[in-house]
Amino acid sequence: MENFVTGILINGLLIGTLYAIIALGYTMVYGVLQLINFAHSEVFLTGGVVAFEIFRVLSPAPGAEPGTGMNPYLVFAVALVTAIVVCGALNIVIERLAYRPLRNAPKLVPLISAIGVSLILQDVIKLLEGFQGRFQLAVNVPGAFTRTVFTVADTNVKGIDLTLLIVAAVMLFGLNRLVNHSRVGRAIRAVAQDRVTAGLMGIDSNRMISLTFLIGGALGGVGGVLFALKFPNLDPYSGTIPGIKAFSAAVLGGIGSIPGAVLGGLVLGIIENFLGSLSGLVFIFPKLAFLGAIKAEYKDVGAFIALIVILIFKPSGLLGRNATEKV
Amino acid sequence: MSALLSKAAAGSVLSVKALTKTFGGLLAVNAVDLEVPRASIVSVIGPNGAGKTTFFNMITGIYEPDAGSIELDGRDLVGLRPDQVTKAGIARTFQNIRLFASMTAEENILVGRHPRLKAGYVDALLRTRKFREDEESAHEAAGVLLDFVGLKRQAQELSTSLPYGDQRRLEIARALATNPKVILLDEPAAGMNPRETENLKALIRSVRDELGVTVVLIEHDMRLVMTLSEYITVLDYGTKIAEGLPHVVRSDAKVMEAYLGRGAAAGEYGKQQSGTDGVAHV
Amino acid sequence: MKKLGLSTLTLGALSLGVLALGSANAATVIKIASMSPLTGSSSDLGLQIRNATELAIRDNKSAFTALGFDLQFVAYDDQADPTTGTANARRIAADNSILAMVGTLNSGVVIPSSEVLAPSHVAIVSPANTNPKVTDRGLANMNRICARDDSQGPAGADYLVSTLKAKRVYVLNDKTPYGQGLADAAEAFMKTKSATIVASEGTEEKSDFSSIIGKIKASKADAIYFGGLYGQVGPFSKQLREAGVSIPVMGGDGYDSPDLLSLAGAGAKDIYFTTVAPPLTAVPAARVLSSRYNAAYKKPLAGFGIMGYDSAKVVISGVLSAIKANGNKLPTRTQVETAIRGTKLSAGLLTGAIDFNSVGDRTSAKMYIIQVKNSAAGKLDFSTAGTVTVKSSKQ
Amino acid sequence: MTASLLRPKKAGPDAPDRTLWLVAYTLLTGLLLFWGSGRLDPGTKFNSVVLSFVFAAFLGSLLLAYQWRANGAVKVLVGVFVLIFVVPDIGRGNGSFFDLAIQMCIFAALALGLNIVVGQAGLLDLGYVAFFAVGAYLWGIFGSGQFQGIVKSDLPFVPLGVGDWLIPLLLTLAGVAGYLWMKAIDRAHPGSLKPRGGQRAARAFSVLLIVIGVVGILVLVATLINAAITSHYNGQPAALSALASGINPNFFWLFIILAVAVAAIAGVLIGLPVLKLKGDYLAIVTLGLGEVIRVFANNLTKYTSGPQGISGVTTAPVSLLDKLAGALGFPPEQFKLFFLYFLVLLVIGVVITVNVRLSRSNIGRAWVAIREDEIAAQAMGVPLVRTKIMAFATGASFAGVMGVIFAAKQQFISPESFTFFQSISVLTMVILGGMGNIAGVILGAAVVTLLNLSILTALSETLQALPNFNSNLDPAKYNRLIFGAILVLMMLFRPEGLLPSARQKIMMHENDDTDPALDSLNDDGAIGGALGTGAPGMPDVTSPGQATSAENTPIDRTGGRQ
Repeated sequence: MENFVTGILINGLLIGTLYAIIALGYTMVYGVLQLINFAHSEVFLTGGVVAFEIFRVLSPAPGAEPGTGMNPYLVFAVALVTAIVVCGALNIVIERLAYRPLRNAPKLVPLISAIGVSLILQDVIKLLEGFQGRFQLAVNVPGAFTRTVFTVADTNVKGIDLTLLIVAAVMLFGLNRLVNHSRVGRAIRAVAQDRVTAGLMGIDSNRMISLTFLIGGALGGVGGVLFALKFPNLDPYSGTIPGIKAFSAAVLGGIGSIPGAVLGGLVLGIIENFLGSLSGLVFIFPKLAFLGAIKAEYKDVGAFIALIVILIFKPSGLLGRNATEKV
Repeated sequence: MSALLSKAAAGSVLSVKALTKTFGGLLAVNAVDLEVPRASIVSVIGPNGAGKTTFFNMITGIYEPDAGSIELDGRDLVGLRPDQVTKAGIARTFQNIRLFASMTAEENILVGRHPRLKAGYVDALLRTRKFREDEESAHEAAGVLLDFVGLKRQAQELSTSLPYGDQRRLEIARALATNPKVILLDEPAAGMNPRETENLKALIRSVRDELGVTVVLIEHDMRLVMTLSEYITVLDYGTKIAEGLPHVVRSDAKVMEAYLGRGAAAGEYGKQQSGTDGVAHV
Repeated sequence: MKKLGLSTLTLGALSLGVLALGSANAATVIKIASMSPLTGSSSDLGLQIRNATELAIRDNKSAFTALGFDLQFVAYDDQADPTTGTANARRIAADNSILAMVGTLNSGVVIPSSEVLAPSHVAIVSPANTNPKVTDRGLANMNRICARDDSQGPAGADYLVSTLKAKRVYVLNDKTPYGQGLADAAEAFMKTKSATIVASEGTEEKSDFSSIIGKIKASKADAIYFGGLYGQVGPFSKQLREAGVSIPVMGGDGYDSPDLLSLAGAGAKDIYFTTVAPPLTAVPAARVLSSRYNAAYKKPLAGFGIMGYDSAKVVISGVLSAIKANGNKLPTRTQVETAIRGTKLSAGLLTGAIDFNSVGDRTSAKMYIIQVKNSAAGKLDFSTAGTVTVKSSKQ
Repeated sequence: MTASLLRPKKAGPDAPDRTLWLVAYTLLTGLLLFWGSGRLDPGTKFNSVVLSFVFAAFLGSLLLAYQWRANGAVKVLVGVFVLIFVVPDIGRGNGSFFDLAIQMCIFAALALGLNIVVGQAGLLDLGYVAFFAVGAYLWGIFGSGQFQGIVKSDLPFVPLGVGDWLIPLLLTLAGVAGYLWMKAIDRAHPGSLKPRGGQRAARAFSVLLIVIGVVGILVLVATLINAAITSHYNGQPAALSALASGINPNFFWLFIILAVAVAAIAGVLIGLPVLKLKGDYLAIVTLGLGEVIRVFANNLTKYTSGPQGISGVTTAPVSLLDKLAGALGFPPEQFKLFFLYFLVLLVIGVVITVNVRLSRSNIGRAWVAIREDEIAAQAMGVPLVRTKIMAFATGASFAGVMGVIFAAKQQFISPESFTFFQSISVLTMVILGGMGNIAGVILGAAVVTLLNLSILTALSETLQALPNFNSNLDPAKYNRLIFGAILVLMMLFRPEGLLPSARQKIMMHENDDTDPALDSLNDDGAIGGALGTGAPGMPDVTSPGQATSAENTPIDRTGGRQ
């Protein structure tokens, strides 16, 4: 029985961390522009595709004997840096072209534009990979990441899992330092609070918003690399589902709050894994046969229903503050 | 003074008792009472941040008070939604104008008629007689109200294209469209030039005289307040520091201190500007 | 006035431009269409069918020019969506030069589309629609060369239970008509045998299978039947093996693609699947086709490509025999439809002899049981673990 | 010319009378269409791309009839000529135009429904296709052999055990008790004495009881209906076998009305819990609910036979109309298309009338008011939740009716038709056409359907005929790219849509003049999102959740003359 429960917790924690990293990208952009950046799911996927290309080129082919080719951690570092640069730049370009001109339009307009950008990026990725004859991308993950480092109650914890947690911790610490304890962070928070007054205080809000998109894109890129290594199968359309789940996590935690995004991601990850494994209890406690009905196909639905229930009883999310209401 | 109070209480259309509201630690409104006699014009004044708008928002149901009661003709309104409060008979305007931008002046007023229209969803679908009569009466009422506030010609113009003064008057007309017993005006004279303020004064008087609607006014323009109001209540830091007839309130020490600060209350400024047009040349 | 003049002007230009395009060319045109998803997440499989059909048509163009016909190919994208499928079917019915069609991938698309094409007798040969309902309706224009769910499922299940001696089977499906149809048929068959079904559930998950793997471990199953496609089963097997579960995974022709090996990596070991398409190693002609396909489309040939190629060959031979029967003149669609239904073809086909029964199912098909294991070169590859001859129930 | 055609102003009184030009345009394009589709002389046929454009241009005459100032009778004549005579005749020759015309009407009705929710009431619903699915499955189940399958699986009839109806009854009673308890708590705490601590928890618990009660009622009703049906067919093999192809097809007409009610109820049930949320939150939650319904359709195999879908869906027998179609030379297989085409035209007419009447009533004004500024609307006596529910239910009922017709047309329905991408394409139609404007939304639906089902397919057909054409460049493979590009470009350059309503144009360009960096006071960018556009000069309503919440001290404007 304890194997079963630890399995749920560990896997829930890992997928939850991934959702949290992606959710940070949504929360940063939402905090500044009050915009659901639908395109973020494709920016995150671009990070994954970058990782696929880097590992395909630099790291040794699967068949080659061990020890040849670059050190896997070096390749991983190269992939991270490339993803941060590519996705950060992509996010800035998206903001510059598709969101900035619509800054003053009614809220619905930039939202629709974001949906449009996400559809465009899906097919652009398909076009780029299609020309090289690829649709289903199998990421060439080096052994160092797939090797089981240790086993906790029958659940193998692999190299990528540890890297995932370390990178997430480092990023969270860095983000916290940047946003809460630095001049730039204060400027971003000022623009998030009140763009007009921030402008009056001499803050160039356009530059701050671009910077936020850079950070959001970088977070998405890193999330994409880690996702690609943990689940090494991508296709041009596989960004949508994790994207929607990550945004639900951000909303669950309280949109606009960074710790909220992390908490929301972890909670969603564990809820999802719990619902997905629930019917497994039948094998341990045959008496609970009725649980067999809650099959795996209801896993994603369960996560959505959890989001809706929480939003109804605590509309600003777990850690979010009730926003102000000037009348 | 208290005699006036008790007589008014008997005939008061709106009586607010011990209304309190706190935001976190901040005590925004502290157990304020207000008696509004029927068909009267009363004002609630006080320096910025005194809690006037919060007080208004509690009466109109936008915020729920922490304590106290609000009775309109004996019916307690606390806990009602803003649209139920409007239906009960209290209409309001806003500190910053909140007209419906993409609607014409007439349409704005027609929205005000919404709580008074009987025709429902099915009536609109089938265009029943009840629906047609409703629409006719609504358009008629809109016409009357537009004429009342002198905007007859601009009926089909978009509300955003009207000059500032007209927009204010349109907002008042829209509030009147809900057939209120009491109308709450939140700084209607803000940003108005002297000529517009004079027109506004005439309009507010005719609202009370011709339509018999009780007016409760929040305003900083002391000349307007002093000449219009029959009764004034002064709030400072959420508590009522004075109330009474205009000339009584004007010379009240606590009021001057609230507006002009301690020195003024001691009479330094009082002497040079004790002109007839009121105390607070803030 | 200026505005009006302009609009009439452009319309005039439009109509003049039309004349150039619309002129009839010398040889009468015969078109063969293909319909499969070219967009969306299953476009990889849809393209296999489209490209293989194009290749087959290119190979047989000379046979038609000899008889004075210009054989052309036109591909339609149904976006795996029934509405688009029926709209395309109407366009095909309206274009009289199209005599027959190869397609589709999704049963949900072919059922309504075939009903639209039935009155105009446009024959369809399907490489991949395995849902029994497709031919049970008894349409004259609906044929298929792939095995039905209720024959492919039991074939795989029988191998799992009798050869691999599975006792506790965990059944999974991918919630698509293909995957669920196959899994249900296999499950029904296994229930009649001695195996117990420990659980049967569907999942649309494509990346994190940890919760299902946890259940499989808890259920102590000794075999898995997963009705689904390689894009999902590959990562599933990879994570399954990495979690220390080495029990066999059995499925249908949806696994048949080199991508299964790349996606599953080391986890591909002991994956079995049933397919009508021969493994490249077994049939030399298949290797030749695979190299030509790779050259033309820079993509490896997968099982659906082989099925698409054979479906196109059946359509082409049907049209040719209809032409001959009609004295080398352009045959009507009905003649092509009856010719295709009456196909008796064995030469030049990769999936063995093909002939159809009264409702368009393949009377008998040789199914290969493919196993993924270490080949001589030490690399995991497909190898034939057995063959089963599957007969269709109706005659 | 194209610029003027693309931005046709609703012709003002001074615009020239263009009756003659309208007739000339219609006849010219009609002639081209006849000639192009081989109706004149079967030999020459236009290339399919040109033919699609000619067909679009011909339908354009309807748009011009609407926009141009011309003699009223001529306008109606053009409408009748195009819709009643030419399109069916062209359809007889080439079935694909008939199917296209029907599909355009179906999507137009869906767009009109979504337009009420998004365009008029300003509630961004990303799960709208769920109501389309409700209508489609409603007729799909009863209009096909599926219903017989369900009844058979329930037979032999086991009279309801006490537990079967007692438990849901108890739940319902618990719900009622919860409601009374909640009311008691409210009465005990009039007005300002808000329930604290224990009482507050008790009130939350009573709300939970109410939710359980609602579930109880639904289960109770379902069990009773199920029992009634099963007992009716228990031991009547004749009646059961009659169900082979579904209930008596004449019920089709009843089910169109029923679909309105069922979809409206679904709209209310989905709307109630989520309507307190604002803009972006509402978008995500409705997206989630749309997916929930698709997954249920995919998994309740006993009723919807899951991914296998339901085939053999019948439609109402209309022997009279079939005889007419036969007389007009229609081949028998097109009789159903002929009937559905005129049915769809009729339903579109009803939908447009309902739409116009509602928008010209106090309900329509209330919708626009809550889209503009919820706080002001509520202050004017407009009940927020009830008005929004009406918008949701109206939009849902349009989709429900069209779902029934879609099931009859396709004769086969499966969850694949009701994906998130479908909701997005209906949204694209509303945005492209012109949010809030009935004629604009119909134009948007026509353009998107033509583009997706006709022009793009024709383009890819023609391109493939070209020698050595690289299949990677085939446009049909990138319709998402094209959809996405339409959305972005429209939002950047013409957010009010192709055919904007005057109201929408103002809202979209309210503060175009200000530099995006230092935008106007209109948007103070406080945390939390809202869809409210806010009247000019007014801080945006920003609460993501409850309307009333903690107030931070407002920046009081220093009043009076300084």
